[in-house]
Amino acid sequence: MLGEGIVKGLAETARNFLGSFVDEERLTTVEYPEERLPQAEAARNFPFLIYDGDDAEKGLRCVACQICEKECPPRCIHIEKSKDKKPDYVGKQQFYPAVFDIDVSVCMSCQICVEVCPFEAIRMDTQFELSTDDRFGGLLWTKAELAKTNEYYHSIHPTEAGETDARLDEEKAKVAAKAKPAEAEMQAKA
Amino acid sequence: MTPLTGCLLVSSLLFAIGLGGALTRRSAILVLIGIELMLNAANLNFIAFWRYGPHSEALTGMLFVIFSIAVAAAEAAVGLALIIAIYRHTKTTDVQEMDELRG
Amino acid sequence: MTQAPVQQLDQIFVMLKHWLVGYVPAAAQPVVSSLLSVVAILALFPALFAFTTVLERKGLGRMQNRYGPNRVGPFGLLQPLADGIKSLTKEDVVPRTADKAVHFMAPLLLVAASFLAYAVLPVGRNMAAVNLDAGVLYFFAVGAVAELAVFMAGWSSHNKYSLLGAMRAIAQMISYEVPLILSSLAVIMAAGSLSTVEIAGRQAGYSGIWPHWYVLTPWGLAGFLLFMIAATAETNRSPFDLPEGESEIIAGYYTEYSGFKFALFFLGEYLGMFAISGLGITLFLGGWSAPFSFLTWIPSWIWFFAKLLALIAVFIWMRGTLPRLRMDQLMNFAWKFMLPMALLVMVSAGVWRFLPHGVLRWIVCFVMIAVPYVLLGRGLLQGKKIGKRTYRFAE
Amino acid sequence: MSLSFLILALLTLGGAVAAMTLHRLVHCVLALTVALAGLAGLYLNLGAQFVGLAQILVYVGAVAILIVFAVLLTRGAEIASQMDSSRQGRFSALAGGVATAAAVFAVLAWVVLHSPTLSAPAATMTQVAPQAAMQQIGDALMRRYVLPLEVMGLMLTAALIGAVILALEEKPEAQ
Repeated sequence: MLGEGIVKGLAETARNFLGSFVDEERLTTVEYPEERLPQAEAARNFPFLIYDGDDAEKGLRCVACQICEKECPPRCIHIEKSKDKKPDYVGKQQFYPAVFDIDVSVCMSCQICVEVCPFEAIRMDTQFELSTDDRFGGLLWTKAELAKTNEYYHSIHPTEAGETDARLDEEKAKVAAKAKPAEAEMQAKA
Repeated sequence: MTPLTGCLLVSSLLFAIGLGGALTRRSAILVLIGIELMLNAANLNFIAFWRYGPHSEALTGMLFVIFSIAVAAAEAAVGLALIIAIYRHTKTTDVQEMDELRG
Repeated sequence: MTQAPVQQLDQIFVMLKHWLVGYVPAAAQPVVSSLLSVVAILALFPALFAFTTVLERKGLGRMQNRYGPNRVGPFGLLQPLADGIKSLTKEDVVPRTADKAVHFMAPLLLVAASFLAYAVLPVGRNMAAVNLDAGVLYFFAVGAVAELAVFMAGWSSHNKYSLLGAMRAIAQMISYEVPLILSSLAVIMAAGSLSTVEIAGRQAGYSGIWPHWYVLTPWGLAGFLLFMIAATAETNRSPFDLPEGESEIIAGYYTEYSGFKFALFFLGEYLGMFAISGLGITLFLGGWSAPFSFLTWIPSWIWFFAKLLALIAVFIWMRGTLPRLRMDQLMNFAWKFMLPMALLVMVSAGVWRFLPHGVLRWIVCFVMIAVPYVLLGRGLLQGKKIGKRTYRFAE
Repeated sequence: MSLSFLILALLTLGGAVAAMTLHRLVHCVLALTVALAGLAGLYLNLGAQFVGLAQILVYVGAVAILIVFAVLLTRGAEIASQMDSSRQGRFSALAGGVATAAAVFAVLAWVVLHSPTLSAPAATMTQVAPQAAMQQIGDALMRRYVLPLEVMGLMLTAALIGAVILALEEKPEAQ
């Protein structure tokens, strides 16, 4: 009969309306600033730089190879290589970035910089509440703002950080293994 | 000037405006608007005479206006339908262009 | 003894007005008296509008299993204030090619016409601003001006979506005005008067505990439903919101309006909804009279506004439930269903009037409406227009 | 001649003049609406409540909208002034039309001002507004004028059908 569907629909909405008062489970809204949903582990937003140890300047893994700068599709990364060198995580002398800027207003969160980085130095952050009233300076992040500890990396992406650390340890072990026979030879020669 | 004279003067001026418009404007729709104005001028006369004349309890003037409004509505509907039908053929509403029957 | 204070409470606003008018010289009294009524209308109904916007957003939210606005003030009740400040401080953009004067006048005309309609609504016993002899006619005449305002808005914006919206709005309003007026004509016939005050007064009696509302007759119920459907279309409310269908033509005739003019359109639309609900209450739901004879001690104006809020809730409920119609469905529904049913309701009201009291006239009137309804509904559903939907895909 | 009458008369006449002289057709229609609304005000001022409201309902609500629709459906002829200036002899036609209208007005005004009945002392005229309750109008329509009413209904039906058939799109298969 004409109008049957309308009555059914009205009953459905009425049930939803009344149900939302009786059954709090129905309300799917998470009232954001007070409560928040847990983020997925693979969540990503903008890149940051990892450093080992306590000193951001000394422990920065980045060697200013500028691959990410070249690969970045929107070209939001700006790197200036240092004149001098400092030892990296395996003790080899490397350049380091004197300037490392990311313009997050341009960044499109594509994660290509992370994928191309051979030194596991750049990773994606999960921080998303980044609003600022300064749309030029406030969104241009310098090296100091970008540098974050490895522990922080572990706290936001535990699985991925674990894998990265395992890889780094492996490399370190390889270097050490290479160094050992050399040392032994040296000793033998001596 | 009595109120009745005032009404009648307004009405005749309205009639003259409608007539002048209907004669000078060349859009068929504007001609129709002019005709509507003339019709309404006549209606005003009826109401004025009903108001100030004798035998107002018979409501003759008022009922005439009621019928006249109904006729005007029908006239507008048919007139505009005619204009649209003509426009569909000639792509114009200029009354001067509608001269197909001129020998 | 208890009767007196109850009556005083019922007439409290009337007495207040008399008391205030008593302070001005006799020559100015009619002017002051009508000014007071106007001020009351101008203050009350926009406030109701503000309240309704929150109510609507919260109600719709609950129907969709979410909260709705709850941040500004307690329970989000100050939301309209925030909205008002927002729309007042926004830039007023007028398109360069717009017809400036008409563009400016359209929202004003719409709001003015919507306000004028309240003059004849009796919001309580002895509480109509004017008791016009042709009150219902006045109401519809003023409503007709709103159509023109909508056209002016759509045409002057010089925007294809605005014009489309205006054309749709006018076509829809004209089509649905026919069943709207025809269904109220049944009540006018039954009451024997065009005066809203008189019609409300006619329904104030009681048989046993039941009131003499016209909605409590078979033709009255059908007429009321037809009236409310037509009223929904007349005020461009969902599911008849084609003139402003966001997903199709942006905002229809007020696409090119911003800032406070946009708010005025919003105000006009809601005022129109309240006014036509008020007329529906006056015509079918007994105006200010109580639904049961033992509830008459509650002041009449409380009853009117309770009914008004209930009808607004129904409007919100429908908006939360029904999807928008297609243009051809809209027109088919108006001319192939609403119009014949409205005519039948009129005939049925006449039959009701001349049959003797008793079960017989209930049965006759009910059959007169129910049978054509079922047949008409079946015919419409079997037709290809509202049939089961078939999908065609590009090969 | 009260102030309200003067204002309404000016509104009506101003609207009428604007309707007949403006360039854009839609403006003409809006001006016509003003004139018709002013006329409705005059009816109300003269005490004809039902007619005044019916005037608004029918003219503003229906006829004006109908004309607007016709204007929009014949959009090729949007600017009326272009049409008026496209031909020679326009001035003489304009002058002729205005002269005819002025002559008609002169005659009518002369008649109005010199009619012996109208210039009779005001005492013979009804000074109290006559009562026209809705009940009376309804009675008159249903008793004395029932035949015209029926004819009117028939005519409106005929006009409805006629307008629909006239404006109906002609189907190519029909040929």
